[in-house]
Amino acid sequence: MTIPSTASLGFLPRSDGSASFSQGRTSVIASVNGPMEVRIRDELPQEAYIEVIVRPAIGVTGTREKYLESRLLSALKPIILRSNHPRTLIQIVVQVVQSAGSEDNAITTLLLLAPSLNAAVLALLDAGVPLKSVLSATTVAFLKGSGKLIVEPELEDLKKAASKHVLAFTSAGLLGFVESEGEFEYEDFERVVEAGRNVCSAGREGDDNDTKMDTGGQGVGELMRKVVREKVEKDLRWRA
Amino acid sequence: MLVFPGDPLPSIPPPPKANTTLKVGPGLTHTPPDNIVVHKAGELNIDERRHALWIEGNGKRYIPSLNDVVIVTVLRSTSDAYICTIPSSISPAPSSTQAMLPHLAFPGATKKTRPQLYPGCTVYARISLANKHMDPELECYDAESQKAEGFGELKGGMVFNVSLGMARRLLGDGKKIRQLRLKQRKVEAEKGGEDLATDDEEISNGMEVLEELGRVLPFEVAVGRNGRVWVDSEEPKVTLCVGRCIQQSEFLTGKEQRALVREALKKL
Amino acid sequence: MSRHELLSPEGLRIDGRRWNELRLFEARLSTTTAADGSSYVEWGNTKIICTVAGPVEPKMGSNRSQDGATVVVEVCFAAFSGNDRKKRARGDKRVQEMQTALQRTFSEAILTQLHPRSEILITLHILSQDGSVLAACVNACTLALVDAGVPMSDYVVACTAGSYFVRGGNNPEDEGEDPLLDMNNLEEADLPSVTVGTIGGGEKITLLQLETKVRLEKLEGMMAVALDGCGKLRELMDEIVRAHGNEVVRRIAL
Amino acid sequence: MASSTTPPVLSFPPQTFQKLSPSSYLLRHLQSTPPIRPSGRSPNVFREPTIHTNSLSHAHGSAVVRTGDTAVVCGVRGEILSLTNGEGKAKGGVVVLRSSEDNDEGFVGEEDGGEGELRARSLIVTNLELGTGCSRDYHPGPPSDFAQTTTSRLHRLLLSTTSLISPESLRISDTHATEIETKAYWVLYIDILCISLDGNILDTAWASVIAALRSTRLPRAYWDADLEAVVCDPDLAKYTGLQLGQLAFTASFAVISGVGDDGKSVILSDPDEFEESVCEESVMVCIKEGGKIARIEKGGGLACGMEGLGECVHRARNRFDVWERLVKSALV
Amino acid sequence: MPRELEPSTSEKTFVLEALKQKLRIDGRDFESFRGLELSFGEDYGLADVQLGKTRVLARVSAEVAKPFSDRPFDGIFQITTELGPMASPAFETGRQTEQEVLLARLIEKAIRRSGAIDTESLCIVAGQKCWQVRVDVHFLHHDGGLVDASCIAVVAALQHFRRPDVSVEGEKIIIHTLTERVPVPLSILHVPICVTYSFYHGGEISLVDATLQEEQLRDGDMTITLNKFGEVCQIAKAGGLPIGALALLQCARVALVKVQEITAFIQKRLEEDQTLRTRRDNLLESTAENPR
Repeated sequence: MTIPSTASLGFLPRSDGSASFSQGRTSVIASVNGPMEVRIRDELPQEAYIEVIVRPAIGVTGTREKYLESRLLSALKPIILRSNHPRTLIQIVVQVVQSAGSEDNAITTLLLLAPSLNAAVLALLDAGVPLKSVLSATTVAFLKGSGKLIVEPELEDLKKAASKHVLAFTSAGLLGFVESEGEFEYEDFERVVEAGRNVCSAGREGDDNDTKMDTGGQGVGELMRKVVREKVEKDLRWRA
Repeated sequence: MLVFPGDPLPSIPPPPKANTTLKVGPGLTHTPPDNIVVHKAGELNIDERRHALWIEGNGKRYIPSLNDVVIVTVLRSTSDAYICTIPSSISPAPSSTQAMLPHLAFPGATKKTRPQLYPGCTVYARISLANKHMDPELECYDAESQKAEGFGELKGGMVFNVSLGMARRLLGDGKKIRQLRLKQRKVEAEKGGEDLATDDEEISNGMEVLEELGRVLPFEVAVGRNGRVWVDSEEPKVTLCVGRCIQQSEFLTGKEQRALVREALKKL
Repeated sequence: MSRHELLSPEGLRIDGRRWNELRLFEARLSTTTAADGSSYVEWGNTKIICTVAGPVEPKMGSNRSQDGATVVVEVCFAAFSGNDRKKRARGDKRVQEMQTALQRTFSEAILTQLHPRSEILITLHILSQDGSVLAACVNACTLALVDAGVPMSDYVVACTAGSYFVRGGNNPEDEGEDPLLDMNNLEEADLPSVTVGTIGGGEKITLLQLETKVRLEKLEGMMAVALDGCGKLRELMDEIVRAHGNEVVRRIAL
Repeated sequence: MASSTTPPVLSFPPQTFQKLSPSSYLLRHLQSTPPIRPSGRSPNVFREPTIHTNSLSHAHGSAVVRTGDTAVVCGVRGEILSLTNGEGKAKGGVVVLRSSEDNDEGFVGEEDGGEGELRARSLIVTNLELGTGCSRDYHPGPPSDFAQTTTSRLHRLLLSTTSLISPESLRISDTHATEIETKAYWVLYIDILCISLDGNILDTAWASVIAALRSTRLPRAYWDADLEAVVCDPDLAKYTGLQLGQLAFTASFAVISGVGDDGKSVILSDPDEFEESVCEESVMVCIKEGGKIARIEKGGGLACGMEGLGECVHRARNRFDVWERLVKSALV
Repeated sequence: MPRELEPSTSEKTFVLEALKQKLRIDGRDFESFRGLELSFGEDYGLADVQLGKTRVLARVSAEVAKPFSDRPFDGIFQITTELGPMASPAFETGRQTEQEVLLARLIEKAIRRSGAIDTESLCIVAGQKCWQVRVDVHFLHHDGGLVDASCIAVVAALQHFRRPDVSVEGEKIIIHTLTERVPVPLSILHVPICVTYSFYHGGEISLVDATLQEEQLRDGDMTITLNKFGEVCQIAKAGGLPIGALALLQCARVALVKVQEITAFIQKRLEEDQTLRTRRDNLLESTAENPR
């Protein structure tokens, strides 16, 4: 039984942007503030300084959070139009609410990456921070032996997987972020990327979405577009 | 039509006159020579007559832009200017953008006649300089007439927060969009060969709440594009009623706004 | 844990006091010449040195306010002050909480608006703890501020009170709770106690702290007793200040 | 060499140009035919590494690895973690076990490559420090985010990606008892010190970890039932090396886009500090023995697509051979 | 770092003037709380509290640890309250502000020191192993009343939490998984709830549950913690405006009513969550049995 991913937007009135995202048993909240005043030592003359802060559900910030921060930063930095707001700070805070497993190991950390990334991108969209493109991320497991692919796997699936992959794509299908681990051939990797691209990329507005719906549920790219669309429609409701 | 960052734009209709320049509004970035990129999620608007396109969205963080009217708070005074903060609509916002309001940027001000402002004062001002590389500057007179035209210190009253989109609507931007919509509908209707019975009431301009309140209650109001609305009246009760009605009509249609005001007036 | 017999059948407390009796309160002013004002307070076995510096120019720019003087309080527990030798670190949350409570209490009592853009620094050294430490700190600060000549609206006085559960024995009518004035360490450890601080020993309370569970109905009695103690202490402190003042005047006359 | 590619209108030396406009400085170099990097390397050329092992006498194993101007020292030290914790009165061997349906022993067998056991007892401790003055950006003080992140990347490589060290090689058991019971563990402290930093610290640091681990020799430790303690044999001849899993090496790349008129991107192997500061997009590939991929990391941009990644994997395989040969020859 | 902006003069005078006329900006009575929402996560011990716009998450976790040497028969119970930048950009990570210290102390006194949890029940083997229960409080949104909201979140999460069952066999302690044995709730002795009063106009006006704007403008405050049995767990009035003793006692009496309401509300939500869980478990069991 898989739990469908859910997302919501703009529920923290004091943050410029906020979003939550849950995938399986992992659930995170992200908030974005900025562009705002920057600390002198972080000030950049030509572009905005991007800060990512990850806060764990239990305990205090450790190396795992630092690692997640650096990975999220590397994925988010290129999609933000930083030159639009020089000498400012754009702060992204990711709060883990619930993670898939209680143990602090590589797999649970891996399962945090995609939801955190999605929540952060949604929060950036909500805040109206100028972006170059929309990134959506997913996790793919490559099973031992059978070579079967599981998109958005559960913790148990990952434990049995030969290799596990976190991938992020722009809505146009460009590969923006990879974190793959395990033992695999390049050909397997190509298959994994194709599977990831399928769920992450989203059809254009006005495209016929029916064909996609038939092929099993809603991809994460579609889901993200849906929640943003709902938010914009709510904002423009007064016109109706 | 809803667009997302990185989405390609649909083909833009040719300008009505040959030499009209294309105006690119908020949410879009123009990279020379002719590449226009969407960088915000929102509704794409194309005004064929003015040959302009922009993205209509909503937000909370105010980015200063030239000639915007804003409600600011004085932080301190230096030898030749007041340092002000332009708060955004997140209530109560941490100080975000700092702006300079020169002592002489008031109508007919000289060193002796300039108005004295104290830290904490609320001022209605116009942005005279906005540049991403510099702190913005403010002026308290109209750019054309050089007269006060309502700018200056706002004494008494109460400041309420609304979203940036709501502030724009209260300043009448909603009307423009409404007219645009009406015209587009007409064109569509003509294409389809139907006759459109235009009902003026059908499309809201987003500020019915103010119109309705103004009909019954005596109050003063000033709207800043930074998402702040200043309201003053004889009685705090009335001020609060006006402020709350404005805040609550964020997601309401014109009809609902009118109903809301009627309810609130009954209670008052 | 074995309960000490905190109240004898004759109604005497462990140190021989009656329920509404204060411990011996002794204080001296101008104990240190280096400071602008100083005091030494002995309240039973609780002993505190307090020094005041100011109003002076603030060390940190953030303490500079146009509206009035900023009050800064520093509390140091001497390592030997308690039963166990334990050094409280500066960042200790309890100490920081005490500092904030004292700082807010005295910001209210001091006429800060008379000294804008300046800072009044109060330093407390707790040499010996035997209950009612926070209250003793308040009283020591007041005396030191008076000595420093810092303008205040009135004396700030604080006192503690507790509540003792009386076992009725054979007669259930005797059962009930008795309030106790001015708690020492042993009483504080076993009984609920409240610290009450007033400006001028009146009925209005500026500092109120309760850290142990107590029934709501008992609160009124405890507060009344503590307020009464504040009134008594105010008189005591006033006497001490007057005696000190007379002494100073006499010395100048010579 | 650089002056030939800078436009003649510029009246200042290339070093100034490099500081003023670092990205166009790099771009101009790469636009020349054949493309050449400011360091004189071609885009696909790695720097030549050198390895020395066992240079530290107090560590159980050590290695000095240098690639270009990036040089690191890695030392491995083993210490014994006794499970019968406490001395005297407090002594008591309370063991906590987590019941789980498929395995009563507590840890989920070998499914996770022993990661659970290694992590739960923190049997491997990695730490990377930047030496004072190792680079221009060095600031004294607590470990920077960069050092912390690199430490955790190395730790992940060691524990989950490659499963280089299996927990049983670190167990010290009571062999005489009827039921083999783990009485103590070896804990490996792997300290890496960066002496000089000129980009791409990960590859060099990782190679130094591998070389140091391969050179590590631990004394024979056993459980003495009479003493109720773990005893080490001082006999040097009985020192043994670690049982290590398959070799794996990393290769890092920087990607810069907009080189050609068509905005083509170029992948730079083994970037130095200057290139790292200009290129935001980066790729890391870890190759295992037999050419299998153990890890791919990519971030920082959109220019490098699947073809780019394929190229990276290809280059990383070649780089693996270089490292393998070098490590094996260093430890004869 | 951006600092919290002081309210402007007109806001200040208006809010205070309105209070004199018995009006609050959000239209509440002086003695009423903002709308309270409480929901629980899928995991045990995750409570999400919304008090008006203020939003607080509390997360309870438990692991086996060695007890403190001076208290060998007690388990360990910790509460961490760290104000992060998510609640307000004015909060920086890693630096403790006065506000943070006071908040942490209040929660500590209200819940831990008042003995809300029976720590002796957390002991597994005296002096050797015990449960270490920790509560992490995450502040998502700050609009005043952080103490009251986080106290509710913590006590709700503690009541919701279930720790794995353990059995001791000689020198071995076996922790049973949640599927193997029904997990055990914590032994909770009483449920303390905080009510914070803000004072204005020389103490004439006292407000319950002030918003951030009201907090910025107040002259003094007092937090009182009670449980539904009418026991005062803690009172903290750290200086500020002097208030008459009788007025303070009146505040305490009103607080008791509020506390009883809130306790009942938490209880209701806990029961609802329990029924939901039981129903879902039953459903799962029936589907699991079907294939067999």
